[in-house]
Amino acid sequence: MNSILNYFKDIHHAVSTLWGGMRITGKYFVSPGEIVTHQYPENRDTLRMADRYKGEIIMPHDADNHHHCTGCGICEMNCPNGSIKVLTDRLPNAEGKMERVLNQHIYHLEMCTLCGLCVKTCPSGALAFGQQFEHAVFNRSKLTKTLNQPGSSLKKETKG
Amino acid sequence: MYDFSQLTGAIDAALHRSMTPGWALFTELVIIGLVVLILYALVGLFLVYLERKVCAFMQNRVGPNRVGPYGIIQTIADLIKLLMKELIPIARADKFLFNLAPFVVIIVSFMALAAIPFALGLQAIDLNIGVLYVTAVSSLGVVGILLAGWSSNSKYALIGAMRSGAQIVSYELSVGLSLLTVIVLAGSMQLSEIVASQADGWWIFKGHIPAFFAFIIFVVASTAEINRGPFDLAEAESELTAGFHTEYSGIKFAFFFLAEYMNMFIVSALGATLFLGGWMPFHIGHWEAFNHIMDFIPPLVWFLLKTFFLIYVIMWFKWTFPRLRIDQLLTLEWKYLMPLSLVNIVVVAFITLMGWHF
Amino acid sequence: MSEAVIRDIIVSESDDYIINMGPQHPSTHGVLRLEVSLMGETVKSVTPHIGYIHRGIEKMCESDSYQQIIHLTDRMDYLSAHMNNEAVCLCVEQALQVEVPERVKYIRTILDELTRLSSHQLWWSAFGMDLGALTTFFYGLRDRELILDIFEESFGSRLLHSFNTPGGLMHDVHPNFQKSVREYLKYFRKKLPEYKQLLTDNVIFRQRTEGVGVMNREMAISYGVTGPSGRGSGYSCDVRKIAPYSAYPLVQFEEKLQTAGDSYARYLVRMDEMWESMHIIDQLIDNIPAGDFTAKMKPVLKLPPGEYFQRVETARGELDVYIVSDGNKTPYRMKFRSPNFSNLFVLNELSAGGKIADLVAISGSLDLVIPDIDR
Amino acid sequence: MLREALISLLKTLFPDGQVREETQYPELLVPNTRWLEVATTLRNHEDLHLDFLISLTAVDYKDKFTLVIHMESTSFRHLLVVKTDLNDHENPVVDSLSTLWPTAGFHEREVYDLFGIRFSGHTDMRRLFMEEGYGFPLRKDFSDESRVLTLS
Repeated sequence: MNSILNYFKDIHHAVSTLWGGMRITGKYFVSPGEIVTHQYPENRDTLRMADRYKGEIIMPHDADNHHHCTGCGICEMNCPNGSIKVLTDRLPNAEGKMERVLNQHIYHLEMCTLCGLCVKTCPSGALAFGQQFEHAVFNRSKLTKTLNQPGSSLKKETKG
Repeated sequence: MYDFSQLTGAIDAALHRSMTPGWALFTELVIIGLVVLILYALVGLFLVYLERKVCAFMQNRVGPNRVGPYGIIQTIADLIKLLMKELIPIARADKFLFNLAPFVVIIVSFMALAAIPFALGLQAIDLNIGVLYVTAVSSLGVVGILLAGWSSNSKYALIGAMRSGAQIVSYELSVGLSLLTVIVLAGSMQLSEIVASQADGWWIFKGHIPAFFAFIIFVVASTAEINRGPFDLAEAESELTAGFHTEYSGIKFAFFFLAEYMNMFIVSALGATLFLGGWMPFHIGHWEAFNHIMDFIPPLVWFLLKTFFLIYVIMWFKWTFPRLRIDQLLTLEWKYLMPLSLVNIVVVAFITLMGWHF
Repeated sequence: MSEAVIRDIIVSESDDYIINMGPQHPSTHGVLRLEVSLMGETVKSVTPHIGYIHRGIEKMCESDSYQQIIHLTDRMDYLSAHMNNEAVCLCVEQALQVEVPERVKYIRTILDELTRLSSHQLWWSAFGMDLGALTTFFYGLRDRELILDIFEESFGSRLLHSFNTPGGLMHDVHPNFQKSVREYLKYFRKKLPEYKQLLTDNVIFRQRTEGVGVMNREMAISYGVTGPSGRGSGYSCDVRKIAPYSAYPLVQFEEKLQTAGDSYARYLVRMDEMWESMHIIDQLIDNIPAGDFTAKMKPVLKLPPGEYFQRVETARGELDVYIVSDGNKTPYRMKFRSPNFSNLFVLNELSAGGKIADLVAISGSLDLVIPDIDR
Repeated sequence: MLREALISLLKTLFPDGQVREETQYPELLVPNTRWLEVATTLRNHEDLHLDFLISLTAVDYKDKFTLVIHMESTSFRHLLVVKTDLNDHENPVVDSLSTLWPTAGFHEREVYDLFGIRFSGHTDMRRLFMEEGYGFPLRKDFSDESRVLTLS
């Protein structure tokens, strides 16, 4: 007799657990407040990424087109993927002494894994993380960027 | 209550006046064919859209909302996409059977749609063996699936087809037996007769306990028969990528896709007609005022309300439960649903004999 | 390559009914090819073919400095990226006898547990989806998304944040890190019981997983199956208990064990571990000591010649880092004992004789991450 | 089992092996001819009971290979490192431990694939990642044609 009893008992148990699961999906069906979808292309102007977001490496320039990169190449040595190439040339500075000046700071975004070693090890803090994340391009050459803007120069530290 | 047979009678009389009886019959058949075709496309596309919206709301998503207002035209866009897709010929596949399979599946669900009573007199064909006709036709669907599985020369498809063959054949029993309960109660297999007999109350209430059990068994077994919900083993994407319609592309895949949704509509329409009183409004005993208000809602709307409620329940199953394994699925049928429906038949026969139903 | 070689790779010489699950397959969570030989529905044998995502991490480590290796170990088991990095950092710090500030230990342990929580959430959603409950995927990832927002707020990237560096952390956590973690714990404590109601108690799910892929304790030990998969068969292998590191000695938590050894037991271990992780974070989040976030380290690290070994508990088992150093700035040989490598090869033993659906349930319950297997 | 007791037991059991204590975990260096025999006693000895093979790997010291095993006992919780030197650098062969630990079989297949060390008595001595005929990548003298990686 008890085999028939627990035959119906496990039917009852089965139906109650199934109903428990259906209650959850039913609850979410009637609660649109829980919808988490972001309408991405439409909310583009209101979308603000976290301020520490690592989108790409940039070289911040101040108002009068100065940057902090002295062309030392420490970032190039520290980069595990070889995605930074610093081109420098020797030019006489104000006092006539030959000095190393940054020509081009080439950054290959397609090889960079955003590990952050270049930003951390740069002695003069010239590199920073940009928040731009839309990097899709149609040919790869566009991914090779020159970080220092044309006509920019090293920001002279005013001594004393 | 508007009787559609006046409208159909008027059309019939007009046709007979204007042309010879042979031609009149021919044009009538063409009209009915067109109407059912349009109904087929409309309901199919709407169901696909409804499923994606219901599933999205259950998963905290919004669902299609880009193509047209609230994404209504999304399914039409999908259909056009599928139409434009290239039909990839499968190497060493049995060409004739491979192309025949989708048509078998579509035609079967088309034929079953003809016998459903949408409203008083609005029925393509009112056979006096209506229920037998529908179950017989819908069991042909498994032939199309087996054909598709075998002829696409892919291991996944074959396994998927074998699974769904075993599944549909074994669940025919419980569906048939649960429909039998209402036939015993109503005394006739003619669908319009069954709906007429529910004028004073739906069978699920009048038949009290056995009808309620039969209704539950019917819903579970018919979900299994249309390969949906926790029983979608035929196209279990996590095991067999896409089961029997893996190799199909373009419009042939669209046929399978649409046929699955139409089967869902037919099964819930059948359930609504037999258990929930088809297009009969919801009356409670002698509350004249309440019943009078209920009559304001036209019978066609009543029918669609009940059918879409059942469709919602079937979708609710699919998006909540994990999938059953093939042997558990068959044990559920042979060890649980079959005995219950047999006992149910005996109980309902006894009750109708003694006249204890309302 | 000669015809025979190709033949040997693709189909071994047997007339069984062989289907290939993978390398591109919804339920293998990555590029793993399972060559399944079937007899009707039942599985006769499963031969995993790996190597599709072999990047040669151990070879690359031999030409990278110790700070540069961190961005490689991130990409091994990407779901427990933080624990992989921590293993390398602890090994280097132990070799240089560097004492890491208390604040770093606390933050590292909190991040360990947050990563374990997010990894278990993704496992739960993918496991539900494999068995057919597609809605679990969205619930699991909805809650996991909030953890990734916490990571993004503090470290800038969601999953592979290379935040650890030998000697401490790359930079300090965001000021409202503690506040967002507390809020998240309050939110997720309400959602976890729903997971239980939706899947754990579900009778179809229990039928699909109970008694499927039974692994007893001896088989777990001899196959080296560690982590929640091993603990499902009663083998207590939690490195946080055996060899505690970072702030684990200061925390009270139990090691969740089950004895049945089937897929359902492995499932229950991971569900309990989610509660344990939240319990651990509770004990740590309120009293993170102040202090700087890294010890004083020279820019170029040269490990004294010798061999160093560090054991860490990732979300999937025991990850060990074995460094052989000959004194210059790159390691001479670096070996990672990855948990998934041993967990994978027990698959054949467990799924022989079962159905195809069981194979999917078992590989889901073993929670395999394929880049960790190939390295 | 305490470290000193373990070390003294090892010395008594394996007189011809050298035991080093100054390292992080006790190390045992055994001649490669008695490799399988030593491993069997380590696994089945009731005081040692080293039944959990953590990892089996090899290190290429340019003139010789060293096979390194880390083993732990699940009952006594002590960890032991066992090493052996294979002086034949061209095609080194050593006994396989897959009969003692099934997991050793797969570690050995990986070591064979990356180092070229063959294991006699192994049931399925096939490479794990690459096909036959490809070089052995983790050897120090391995040079890949595509020159992606130049060893410093």
